[in-house]
Amino acid sequence: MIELGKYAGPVLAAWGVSLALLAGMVVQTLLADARARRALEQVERNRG
Amino acid sequence: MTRLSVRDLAVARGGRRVAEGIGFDLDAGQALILRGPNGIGKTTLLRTVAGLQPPVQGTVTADPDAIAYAGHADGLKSALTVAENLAFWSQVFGGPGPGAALAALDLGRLSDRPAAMLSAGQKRRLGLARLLVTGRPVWVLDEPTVSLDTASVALFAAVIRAHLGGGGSALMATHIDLALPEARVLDLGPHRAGDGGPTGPGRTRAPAGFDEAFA
Amino acid sequence: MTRLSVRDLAVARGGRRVAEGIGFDLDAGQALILRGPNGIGKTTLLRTVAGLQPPVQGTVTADPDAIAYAGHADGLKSALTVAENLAFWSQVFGGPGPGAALAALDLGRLSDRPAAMLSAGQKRRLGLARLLVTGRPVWVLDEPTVSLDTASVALFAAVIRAHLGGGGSALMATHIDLALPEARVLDLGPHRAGDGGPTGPGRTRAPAGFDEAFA
Amino acid sequence: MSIWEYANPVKFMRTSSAILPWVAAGAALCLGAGLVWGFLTPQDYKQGSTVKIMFLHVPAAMMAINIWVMMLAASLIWLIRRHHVSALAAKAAAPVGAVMTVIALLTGAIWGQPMWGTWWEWDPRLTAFLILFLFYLGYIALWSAVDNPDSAADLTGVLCLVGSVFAVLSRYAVNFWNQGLHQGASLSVKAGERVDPTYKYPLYLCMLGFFLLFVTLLLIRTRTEIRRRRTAALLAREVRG
Amino acid sequence: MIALLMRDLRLATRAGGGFGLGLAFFLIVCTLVPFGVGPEGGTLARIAPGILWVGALLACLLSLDRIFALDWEDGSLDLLATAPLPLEGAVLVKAAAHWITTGLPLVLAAPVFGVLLHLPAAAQPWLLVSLGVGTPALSMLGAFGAAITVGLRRGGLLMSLLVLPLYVPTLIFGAEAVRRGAAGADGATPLVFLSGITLAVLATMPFAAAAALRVNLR
Amino acid sequence: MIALLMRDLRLATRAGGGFGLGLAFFLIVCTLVPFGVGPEGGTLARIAPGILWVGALLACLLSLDRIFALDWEDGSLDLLATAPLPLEGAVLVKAAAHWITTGLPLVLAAPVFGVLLHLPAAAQPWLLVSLGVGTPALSMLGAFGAAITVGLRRGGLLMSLLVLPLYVPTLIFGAEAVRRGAAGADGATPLVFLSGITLAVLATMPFAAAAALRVNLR
Ligand code: HEM
Ligand SMILES: Nc1ncnc2c1ncn2[C@@H]1O[C@H](COP(=O)(O)OP(=O)(O)OP(=O)(O)O)[C@@H](O)[C@H]1O
Ligand SMILES: Nc1ncnc2c1ncn2[C@@H]1O[C@H](COP(=O)(O)OP(=O)(O)OP(=O)(O)O)[C@@H](O)[C@H]1O
Ligand SMILES: [Mg+2]
Ligand SMILES: [Mg+2]
Repeated sequence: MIELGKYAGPVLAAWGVSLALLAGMVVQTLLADARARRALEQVERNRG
Repeated sequence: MTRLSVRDLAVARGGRRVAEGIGFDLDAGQALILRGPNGIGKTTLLRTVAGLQPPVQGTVTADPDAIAYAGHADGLKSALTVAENLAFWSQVFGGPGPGAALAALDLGRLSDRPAAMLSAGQKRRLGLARLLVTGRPVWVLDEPTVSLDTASVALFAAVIRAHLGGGGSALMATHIDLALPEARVLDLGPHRAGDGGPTGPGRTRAPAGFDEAFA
Repeated sequence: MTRLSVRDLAVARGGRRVAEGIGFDLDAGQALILRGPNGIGKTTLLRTVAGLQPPVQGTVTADPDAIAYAGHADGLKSALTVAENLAFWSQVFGGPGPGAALAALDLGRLSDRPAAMLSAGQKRRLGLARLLVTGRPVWVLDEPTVSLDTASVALFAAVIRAHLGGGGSALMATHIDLALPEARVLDLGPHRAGDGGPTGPGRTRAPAGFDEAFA
Repeated sequence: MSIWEYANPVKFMRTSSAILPWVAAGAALCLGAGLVWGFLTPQDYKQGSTVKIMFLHVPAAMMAINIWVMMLAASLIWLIRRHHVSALAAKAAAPVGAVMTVIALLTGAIWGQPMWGTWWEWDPRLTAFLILFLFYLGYIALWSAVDNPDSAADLTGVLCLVGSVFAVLSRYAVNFWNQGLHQGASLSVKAGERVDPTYKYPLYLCMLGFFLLFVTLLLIRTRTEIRRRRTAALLAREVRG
Repeated sequence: MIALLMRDLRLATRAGGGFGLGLAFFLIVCTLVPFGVGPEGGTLARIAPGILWVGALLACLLSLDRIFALDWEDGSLDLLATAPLPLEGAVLVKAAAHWITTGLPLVLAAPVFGVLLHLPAAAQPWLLVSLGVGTPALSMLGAFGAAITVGLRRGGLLMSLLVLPLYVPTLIFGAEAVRRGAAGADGATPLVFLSGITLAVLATMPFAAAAALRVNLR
Repeated sequence: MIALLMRDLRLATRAGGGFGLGLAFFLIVCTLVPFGVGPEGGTLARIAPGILWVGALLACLLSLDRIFALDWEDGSLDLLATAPLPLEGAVLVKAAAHWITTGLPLVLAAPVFGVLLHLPAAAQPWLLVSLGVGTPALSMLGAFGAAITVGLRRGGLLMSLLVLPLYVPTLIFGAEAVRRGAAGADGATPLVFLSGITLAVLATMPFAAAAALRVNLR
């Protein structure tokens, strides 16, 4: 494991929070996109 | 002389075109009544003619300073009296004073009462009196007789007739009979917007907005 | 059986009595239409009957849990869809679900649209549909047909007729003809409140409030 | 072919779906490599391991500002040329920018604790950043509050324009305010010039990674918005029958 | 009752419903105060308990007019008054919906703003608990004020005038608890008073508010 | 234009028009803050310039929704838009009416509240002048926010969120001038900046606000 010294707490917290936010944003984007795609397909199918 | 001329007009509400292929002319001394089922787009058309929203397609030719619009709401300040309300609009439009308008709509007795203390029909009469103080020739009215009793409807018809007689014009949307036999009637029913529907083929359609560009 | 019974009623608006000496009975299966010029006090009377304001004089005998009131405003939430609006009121009143009401007022196609995106007449239809989901027998309606086109007025008349047929009753104020020949009509014209005026002499008058006691 | 052609939704959907995989792959590559490299850098003699926070903090702060600039450009294009995709792109970018702002604020706060002994200091730079965050919030809230999509685009466009002017104005006002009383805290650490090459290259890679990530998200989110508009349009048409 | 609560929550979270705006206002107050007062951490830390409570209170206040005014304008209130639901119950439910959409988020977010204003760490739990105990009283008192002013067009400012004096005891005990916490002392006594106020308000105010509503509907 | 100004002033001073309520709100903020912060004169004097400016700003903010929302609801705005009056002019006039009924009373009353908060006497003239120069900008920026949110039901809180960031520069320079005055220094520099902002805002914002109104009327 890489040495973080006495500042391990802040560093890990900062990285944890940031990566979580980035990942959350990516996941939200993908989910919303999938939902929008499904809704559109459904409507188009209904329209025939 | 043509006061208001509408050609091949299409109007949209909420990014969706609701009525299309509308055309008519209105000359001095003429009145035109719009009819059609709920939701066909009468309100939308009147707002477009009054210049409050842009047309999707087609043209509205009119001097914007000739049009007085009266919509569903009357634009009354409930804290001001009847006379003060009229005086304000007369100053803004630079039209005649409120005296004649009060008399024409039988509001003389109420002139010192705050607008908050009027009944639904009295408010409506005051809203119509406002048209007289604008001094403008083309009236664009959305369901002007809502809440009016029979006597007031007759009063209103007389006001319209006097306005037409004085060289004015009027464009109105209404569901009830106005006892104005001289007015032409335009039924919007056949103008409902559809996918190249009843307006006939070959018409080029500008999209009402992004939604239509896509749909 | 008498659902609603009004005796020697006087009603006041803004501390001034506007109509007096009103009396009528309404039984199951009956409808009564109030008529009268603007400002006579129809709205005031209906609010009194619905229990929203106290009478100045006289009595209103009715089960308050039997009355469904529909005023000038429709009580719609523009952010909710048509179906959600109805479902809410049906839950509050513990009445039937929205399905039948939507069908009766031809709102089925609009059921998933937010109320903000309805035209004036469509909103009104939704407001009337609310009456059906209350499941209450006595309807008190203030100008129910405002903004409705002819087809919708007929729809409304059919709804009323079905309601009466099912043992309901209706009290309505309106200026236009409803095509309900079976309904009785009460003209409020002669009941205008005056200082011992047309209601006849010898009647003891409780003042409508402080103002009148002084005036 | 003019650049405005891309504002045509159909064309946009086609083009974006073609380039999306490449951009996404690039983003994953740069970001992954940059972050790992950054995490493995040695400790700084003065800041210790906290220097590793820089690889998230600085790119996020830069992107937060750049995304606002991009939204301003997109809003102008919409207001002047009325290209719908442009307005939707501005709408799609705003939440990403807001998240970037939050990352910069949070990492900065966590960094500040060991460096300055406080989570938050009303330093001009930090303060201006907080104001930027408020602008993001207002912009997003306005988009979601207006029903008519075209009106929403117009109003948010005007807001973005006015907001940009005031964001810059606030930046200078804030500078003035904090110098007025006492010397602006011990912020000399922020001299970007003296970043050691050991940190410089992974930092550049992270910046590139953040940028590509933003482009990827922007494309996907714009596509989402376009699909939503199309769905709404079709539904409305269906209802009308 | 459940239907009403669900509807109010749904309306609040729908577009334009204003959910989260109270929070944003709170954030804004906490940002503006340093601009006005100056950036030194020491001064800020001293006034932080007071500013945080005043900010939460104002944020609560500004969203009050949503409680009844919207229902009044579109006629729903007339209809609710004639519904088979006691008006007192409706008032309580609407106050609860207001608290869930405004008070609760404020409570949860307060520690973050505490950091912004350099609130000492020791005071943070006191801030959380005192806001958690006090904000329901703010919502209920606000519902009373909203009920009194519902008929007035744009009665917002008048309502502020009526409601703010009612808020004073809550504010004093709430801020005092946090201040004692910040000083490392024990804030339990003011907290007990605060809970007492909240309970009394929740028990009595629905009746007062319903009475005011009935008068305004007349 | 004169007719519009006179009408707005008359409406504001009529019953229910809200004249003086901004002032009352200002008073309340200045009263609540000592409750929250604690009564020591030293602390109060230090934060007085900031609190006074923040209070004035919030009082201004809360009356903003009156600028256009009432006219929108009753249809007057439709009619004004079709009247022979440029919409930019109408916006300017309405902002002026708002300033006369809200900003001006605040400016005139501020010294009294300054005494309440132990503001040093040396700072009083600075307070008066800085508020006098700064509040017109607050009204005009507020009119812009009100124009953007006019179509939204109860857009009040959203408007706060949009408007407050725009208020930051005005607040900073205004409070700074008073603070320098309180410290016995010369507040002229921030005052110059403040006037610059006010002039620029008055010159440009009517156009932005009128554009937003037109969009909302559509
Ligand atoms: C909440 C606290 C903080 C915020 C909001 C913040 C915000 C920012 C911003 C806006 C930038 C400018 C990015 C750019 O323009 O390129 C930046 C850069 C930077 N920050 Fe922070 N910061 C915070 C705390 C810190 C702390 C505590 C440190 C280190 C002790 C730090 C170190 C840096 C460095 C080294 C840069 C790059 C400097 C440059 O390239 O100009 N920041 N930060
Ligand atoms: N808020 C009020 N304060 C005082 N008087 C009022 C108020 N509202 C209405 N009035 C007056 O009370 C009388 C009765 O009003 P009401 O609304 O009941 O009439 P209405 O019969 O419903 O008339 P309409 O057919 O025009 O709706 C009217 O003369 C009106 O001027
Ligand atoms: N805000 C809105 N957003 C989207 N669509 C709307 C909106 N308002 C109305 N509509 C729809 O636009 C269409 C036209 O509405 P409009 O108000 O012009 O009808 P109208 O002819 O005036 O009807 P009415 O006789 O009921 O007043 C209707 O189908 C309506 O559902
Ligand atoms: Mg209509
Ligand atoms: Mg009536």
